Amino acid sequence: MATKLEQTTGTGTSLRDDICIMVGGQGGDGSLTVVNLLGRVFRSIGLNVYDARNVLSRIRGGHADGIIRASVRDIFSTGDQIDLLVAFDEEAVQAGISELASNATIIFDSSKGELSEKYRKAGFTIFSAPLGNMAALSLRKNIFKNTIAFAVLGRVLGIDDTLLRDVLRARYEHRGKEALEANMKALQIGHEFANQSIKEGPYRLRHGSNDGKILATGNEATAFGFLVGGGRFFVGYPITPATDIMEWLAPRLPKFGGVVKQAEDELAVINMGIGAAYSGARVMVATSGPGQSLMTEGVGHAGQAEIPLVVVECQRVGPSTGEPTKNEQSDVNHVVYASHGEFPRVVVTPGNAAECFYMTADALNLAEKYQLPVFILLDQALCQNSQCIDPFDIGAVRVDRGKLLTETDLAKMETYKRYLITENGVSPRSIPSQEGGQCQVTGNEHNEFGLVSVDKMNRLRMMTKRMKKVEMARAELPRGVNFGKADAKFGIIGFGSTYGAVVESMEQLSKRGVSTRFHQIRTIYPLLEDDLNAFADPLERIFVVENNYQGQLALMIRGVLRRNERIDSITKFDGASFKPKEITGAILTAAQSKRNEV
Amino acid sequence: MATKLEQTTGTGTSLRDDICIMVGGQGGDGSLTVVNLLGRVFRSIGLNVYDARNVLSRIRGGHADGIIRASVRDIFSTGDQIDLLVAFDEEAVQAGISELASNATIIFDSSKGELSEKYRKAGFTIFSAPLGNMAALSLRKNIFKNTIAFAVLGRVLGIDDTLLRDVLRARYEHRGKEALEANMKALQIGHEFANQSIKEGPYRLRHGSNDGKILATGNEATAFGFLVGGGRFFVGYPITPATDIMEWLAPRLPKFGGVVKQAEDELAVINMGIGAAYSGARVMVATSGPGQSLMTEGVGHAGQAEIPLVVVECQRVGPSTGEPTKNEQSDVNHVVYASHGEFPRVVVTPGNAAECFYMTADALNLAEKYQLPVFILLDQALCQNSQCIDPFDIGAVRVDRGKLLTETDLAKMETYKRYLITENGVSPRSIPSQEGGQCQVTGNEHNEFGLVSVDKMNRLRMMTKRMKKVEMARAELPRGVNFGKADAKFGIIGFGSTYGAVVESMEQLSKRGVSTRFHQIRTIYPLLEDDLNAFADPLERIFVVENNYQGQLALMIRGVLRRNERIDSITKFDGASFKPKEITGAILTAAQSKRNEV
Amino acid sequence: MKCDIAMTRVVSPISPIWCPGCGDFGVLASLKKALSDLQIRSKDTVIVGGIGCSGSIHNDLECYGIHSLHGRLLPTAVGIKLANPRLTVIAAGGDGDGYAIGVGHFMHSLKRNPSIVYIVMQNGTYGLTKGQPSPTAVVGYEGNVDMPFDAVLTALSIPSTTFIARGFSGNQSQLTDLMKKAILHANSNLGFGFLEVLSPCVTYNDTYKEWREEIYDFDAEKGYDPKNRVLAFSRASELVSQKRIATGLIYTGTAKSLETNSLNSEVPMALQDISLPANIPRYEELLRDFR
Amino acid sequence: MKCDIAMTRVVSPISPIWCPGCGDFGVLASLKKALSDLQIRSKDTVIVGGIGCSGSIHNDLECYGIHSLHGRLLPTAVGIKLANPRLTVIAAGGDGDGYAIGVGHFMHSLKRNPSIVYIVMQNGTYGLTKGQPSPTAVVGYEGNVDMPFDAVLTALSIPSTTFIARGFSGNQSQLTDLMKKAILHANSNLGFGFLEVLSPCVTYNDTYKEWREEIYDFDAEKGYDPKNRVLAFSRASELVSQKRIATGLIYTGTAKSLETNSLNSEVPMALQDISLPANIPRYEELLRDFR
Ligand SMILES: Cc1ncc(C[n+]2csc(CCOP(=O)(O)OP(=O)(O)O)c2C)c(N)n1
Ligand SMILES: Cc1ncc(C[n+]2csc(CCOP(=O)(O)OP(=O)(O)O)c2C)c(N)n1
Ligand code: SF4
Ligand code: SF4
Ligand SMILES: [Mg+2]
Ligand SMILES: [Mg+2]
Repeated sequence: MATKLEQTTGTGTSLRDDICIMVGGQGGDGSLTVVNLLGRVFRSIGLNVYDARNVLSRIRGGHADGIIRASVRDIFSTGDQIDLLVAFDEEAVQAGISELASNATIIFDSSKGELSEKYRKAGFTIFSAPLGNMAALSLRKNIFKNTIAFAVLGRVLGIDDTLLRDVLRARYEHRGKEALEANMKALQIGHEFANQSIKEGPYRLRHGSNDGKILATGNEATAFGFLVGGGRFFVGYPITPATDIMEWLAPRLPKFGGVVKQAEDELAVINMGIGAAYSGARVMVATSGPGQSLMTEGVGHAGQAEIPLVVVECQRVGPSTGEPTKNEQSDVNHVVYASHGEFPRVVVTPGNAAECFYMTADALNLAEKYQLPVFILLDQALCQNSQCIDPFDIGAVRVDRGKLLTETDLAKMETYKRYLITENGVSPRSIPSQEGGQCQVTGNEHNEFGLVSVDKMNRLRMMTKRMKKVEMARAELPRGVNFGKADAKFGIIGFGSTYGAVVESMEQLSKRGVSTRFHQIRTIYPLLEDDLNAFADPLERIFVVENNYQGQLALMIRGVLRRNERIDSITKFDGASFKPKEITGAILTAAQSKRNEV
Repeated sequence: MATKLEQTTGTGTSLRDDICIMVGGQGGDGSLTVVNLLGRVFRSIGLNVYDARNVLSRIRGGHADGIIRASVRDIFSTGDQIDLLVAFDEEAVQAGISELASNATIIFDSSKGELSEKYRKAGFTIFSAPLGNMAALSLRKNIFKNTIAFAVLGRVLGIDDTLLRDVLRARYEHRGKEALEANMKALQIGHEFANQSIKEGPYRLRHGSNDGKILATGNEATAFGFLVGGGRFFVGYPITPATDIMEWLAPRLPKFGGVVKQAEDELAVINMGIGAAYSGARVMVATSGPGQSLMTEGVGHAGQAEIPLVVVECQRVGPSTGEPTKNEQSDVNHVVYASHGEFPRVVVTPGNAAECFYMTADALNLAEKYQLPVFILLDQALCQNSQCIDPFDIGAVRVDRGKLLTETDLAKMETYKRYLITENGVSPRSIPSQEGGQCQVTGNEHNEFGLVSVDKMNRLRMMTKRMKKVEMARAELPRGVNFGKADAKFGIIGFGSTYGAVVESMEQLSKRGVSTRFHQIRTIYPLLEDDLNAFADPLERIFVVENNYQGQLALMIRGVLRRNERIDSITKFDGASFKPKEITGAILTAAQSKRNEV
Repeated sequence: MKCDIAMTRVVSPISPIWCPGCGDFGVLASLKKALSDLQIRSKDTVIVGGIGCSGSIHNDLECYGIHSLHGRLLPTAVGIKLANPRLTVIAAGGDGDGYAIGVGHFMHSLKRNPSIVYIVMQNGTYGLTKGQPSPTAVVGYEGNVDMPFDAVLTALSIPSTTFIARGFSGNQSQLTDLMKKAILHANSNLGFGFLEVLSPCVTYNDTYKEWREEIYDFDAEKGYDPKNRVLAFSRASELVSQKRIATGLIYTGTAKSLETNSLNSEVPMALQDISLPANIPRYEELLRDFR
Repeated sequence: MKCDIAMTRVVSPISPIWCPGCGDFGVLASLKKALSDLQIRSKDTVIVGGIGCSGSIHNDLECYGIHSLHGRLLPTAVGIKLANPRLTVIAAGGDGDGYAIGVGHFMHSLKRNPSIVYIVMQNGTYGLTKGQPSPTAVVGYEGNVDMPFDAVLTALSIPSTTFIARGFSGNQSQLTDLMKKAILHANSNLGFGFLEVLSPCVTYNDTYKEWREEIYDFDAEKGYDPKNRVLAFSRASELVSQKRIATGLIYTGTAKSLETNSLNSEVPMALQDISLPANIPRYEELLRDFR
């Protein structure tokens, strides 16, 4: 067994203010741990990071990798290419090869043999060593190869050894002495080997100044936003990529007098949620596509019975069980249109972790003020990729419970009508235990008292009352954010995690002489038509960017935009997020060809 | 107790070739029985009939009425007004009063007192008698009042006594001697009383020549179409207004080697359906909105796993439990868009019972040829209202099972791939028990063998393959039917039960000098854009008529029609079907006002 | 239920939608009496109805009433109770609602032991949809081929059940008594008070006569020990095989309630101060997790 | 499973996705052996998988395999069987799949007694979603507060159950034997062969050691009579209260199978001639109903 670190094609050191690293192997090889450690290292030197995972829907085995990008600038995508690949097997190289930069560096675990010739492209710098064997030999466990790799990575990136040690210690400190010591030893082994071969690492990283930033995934931010927004009752059923929300809340919510329940299925989830919301708690449920499908009847019930409820839908690749761990935005139609009959609903779409926090807190207000279900539509990339953002401004959050009555209010009333017809469609709400607020609540059509009614006039008034609430809410729904040049002729519309890639693509386009303007939609239902038209009116062409097959948002926008022949769709539905260059390419191509009528 | 038949305001006899009668009282009063008997009478004299029910979601008590219209012409609506009202109580008069013709006749059961002055409008002819009391007195059961009323009705309509007797006998013959005799006696009592007061009835009916026609509801026709189309496995869960389909099939399907199963819920329904279809049977399930909501995950699964399945959705007033017995068309969005992710589906919309028959049989072919879920979207009025149509042409039905392999086919293959990528997206299908057809079927993304795969290229190819099937199917999807003048400037678009009212409205408009053209949509997803544009291109204005709040079809059409500013929405969402005059009125008003941009 | 506030001020309960003679009238009457005897305040009572004839019972009481979806009354009720455990929460629905479409939630409620009462109006049929067989339908009823579900046996099979009883709409005094016991059980935070009521559907499945004959009343048996789960199972099974039906308080035992297990706050969630200022310092602490 | 046709011609089963040491390997091995010993042809065998680690087992056999939705494997399997009762239909999934989201279908399958086999790989956890408590989780596991569900007890509570057994992935010979019995039961049209397998999740809930100690094997008890439902219940209950687990063939009885009850045609629906000409005269007869 050879245990030397082999280097091919050295290239000298390059100073980077932006770098993207992929760490891959079999599920269980610990690739994601390396990514996590790197994240801590990069943040310690003031860089922003953004990471993404590419795992299978299985627990061990099968290819799995993590990608982490670090930059002196704000970043919300993994960028266009991978600069540095750590591969614990050849499959990982195969998985990454198409995305490697032409001058990429590969750290290859040669325990099962050297890297095939076909992957050794000119321009690559390859460090090859039997990392797994080294770990097995010195530490008796193959798994420590990931810490060895981490050590090597440090040298390749020109990171100070002390920093690596600190970071490693911080991670393993609480996991028992044995684990800590073994890992520290692995680090040392890695460093020793690196000493033999790497004189000067191929990279140096420019340090940044991001010390104040925090690191959060969309799921964590959503969970925290819920708590700060006064959410106290969370009920869920495990499903990727939504489970993290439940798991973040589980140890924390009870400390605030709240509860996290795991129900027997999503039918129970939504109906328990309805019960708790009716009872007066602030409630959120979270799921992904398959669970959302099971909640279909329930959300209509909440709409009809006028129950305030927040539903987080963490999209993944569909339909059916689809690809549980992959990214897609194909449930737009489903949350906008699902459930029989017509009822008021709101669907908001944060684009990064910061927005997840604020918009979740606010979704609770919207739900209570308008007494309707509010969907927060996320996507796997937004849910699970960590990103650096400014610390959440807790003081900026507001708790507004809308027309929630007190017993004093009720005492003043002659008669209490739960579904009183009012100007803006919202009826003052009592909750059980309040004297004088006794009433009936039902998903059948009902009169103002909540008693079942099929009277035609009543039906007309009740439908109008309920549907009106969406119109009334419009003014305070999260408005789209505009980016880019006011005089641009090309527009981009998108939502959710595509935000990061779009913003970078705009820079690329600008360098190619194409100036663009971007409208990041944050309320996808109802579409804020005035804002959209105001954005779109001056534009010659509009590209709707979304991670799905049909161009679901594009089709919705076609229904509300003036001169909708200007609209083009840019879609991607292979389970991966957009790369900035893909959007750039699509727009450049379209810009060159003549306007095509979609 | 006065038992005389009082008549107020006689008006002389009018000869009718079209009449509409309402019979109302409390649930359990037997109003619907009278309607049913009248239907038999009318059909015996060669008239077409169309009936509708207006009942509560409860078994006994509460107002309930039936409406039956008879005409020498083809009719598919109850028309604009009620000519003759049989009221077993004053509530029934209240329920009917707004729809009564100015010269209407009322037969009033005065057992609980005379009809209030406020309902005695000038122009009305009122026959008043204590029908219930008479029945109780002579036959010991109040319920026989309905047969007494039937007798009086006969006289009012100038129907031959023998015919009434024959019809009554036909109905009660098989229900035991006692029931028959009591009813015959009630008939006689009715006639005797009528003899005292009605010299000449206010109406005479022109006889028609509809002897060859049959009488069917949309549900019955759908059920029969399923059977004739080779359907053998039906599974359902009771729900109004879909249950009739299960109940029609229950005694009949087993005679053809089939089975009707009542499952524990709609989740079981759709998944049992999927299992049976996968196994090789021709399968249909039927439900209404709430059940459809529960089937949401399942239909996506059928789409992704490529299982041929027919799903009947009998719409009622939504959302949630809504108004179970009332008419609405508000699940368009739901069947078109529901379920997470994107998968191929087809949604067809018959407009009358004849189309229900043929289109259901054909839906089975479409499902098998393209291996996808096909929805048949009905509405309560179409489902449950009886209508006279030409006998089903059984010989015209075709059974085409598409690319269903035989063992011989399989024996010739080198390798069998369940999800083989083919030109038109359809992969030859094996069924269990076939040697050589062993394969994996799954709702996860999969490769051609049906093995789970998250390969990006594979994903692109599989999505494209599946979605392509809808495009391939287009050419043979049920095309819209055009009615009216080719040179009209006003167009109407509608689907389902609105068909009847639209056709009558066109005549009314034509009399008012407005000529129109009607496109009855029969495939609502995918919209057959070419047909729609061909229909719409010459038109100045287009009115989309639908029984819902949002104008769901109108919004879909806006997405595909050229010059979509021509589109207006005519909606109704009070639980009742359109009356022809309502459509006429809306179009006339719109025609007078300036074009409004929707 | 004799209401503690003027009834018309809140809402005039409509008269029941049931057919004359329907067993559900008896259930309503007993429930009213039980609530009134126990002096439970209407403002603190929530009736959760299912979908079915039976599932309209909440309309006829002057408490807080919520009509849930078909089969979903139990999760709805559990949500209500968790958010405010001070409430008296009574879920009441049909056997189709509870044992067909809702049986999954029934099983999990038995398991979780929430301190609510669950009344199932068992009539062997789907009344509201016009007489199809429900899971309790006997073999032969409307083409039913499956052996009937016996909820008492199944409830006994769940180790954490704490209160299992069966009443008969035709026996008001026993029924009222069982309801009171069930309510007291739940309101003492002892867990799930499951009470099946034989409540004949006179229109589609009039079983008054048969049931009167088939009933075997454990309450009337001297020395019957409702604390012995295995015995209860064996006795009830035996009755099933004799085509008889066990009634009375069949089993009562102890297990921690869902509320005891899940809640740790004095103030019910529904009534807590969730405003921002009160909590800022503690939220700020959590921000550290993101550093 | 030794296949009766050349395996590569059809599809190369992928290698299992399970973690090394997962109990499910043992289940797969037993199933292969049982099918092979019974010489059941792969073309006539359908494996219906659930969603979960366990629910991928169909991929590793060369039969017809269908991956149903989470919790829906039983209705799927029942549909398959009704359409073609000649098939050997084996539903196999996890305990989350079967006892949480799917428990309603489990109850109704127990009740209907379809002639299929149902294998539940019980590991007290949701493996695939990373270790949350499943309904069989013990109190304290990952914050679980509910007492575990015991499917054997519940199956015994349904009067029409006909085959109830529990095996252990760590006891291959018994497990294979139980599988064969369950398959023979179903394939003889006797009804539902329910077999729970203790199949440890070595990653999130490694219970090999505990289970080996807790198991009480009825197969090994001389004179145990699996025909006595009440006895089985009382013995199994007793074990539960001693924190032990009953294994072996726990109960077998007789009740009509779903197929016997529902099907009346010699030729399975899936294989019937549904072409028009064959049936026109009989369809025409039905037209009369519309006159
Ligand atoms: C999802 C769904 N499926 C079906 C129905 C139709 N439905 C209304 S009530 C009912 C059954 C009622 O039976 P049960 O619960 O026994 O109540 P009962 O009328 O006998 O009191 C059904 C199937 C529905 N409302 N929702
Ligand atoms: C409707 C729906 N909800 C949630 C999920 C996510 N999910 C996948 S597997 C699983 C649980 C698996 O547990 P179990 O059935 O015990 O199988 P195991 O992995 O333990 O073998 C869940 C909740 C899903 N696929 N579908
Ligand atoms: S149909 Fe049956 S259950 Fe419904 S109200 Fe009438 S008697 Fe009661
Ligand atoms: S996570 Fe558990 S159940 Fe899943 S494969 Fe690994 S050991 Fe088996
Ligand atoms: Mg019932
Ligand atoms: Mg499990």
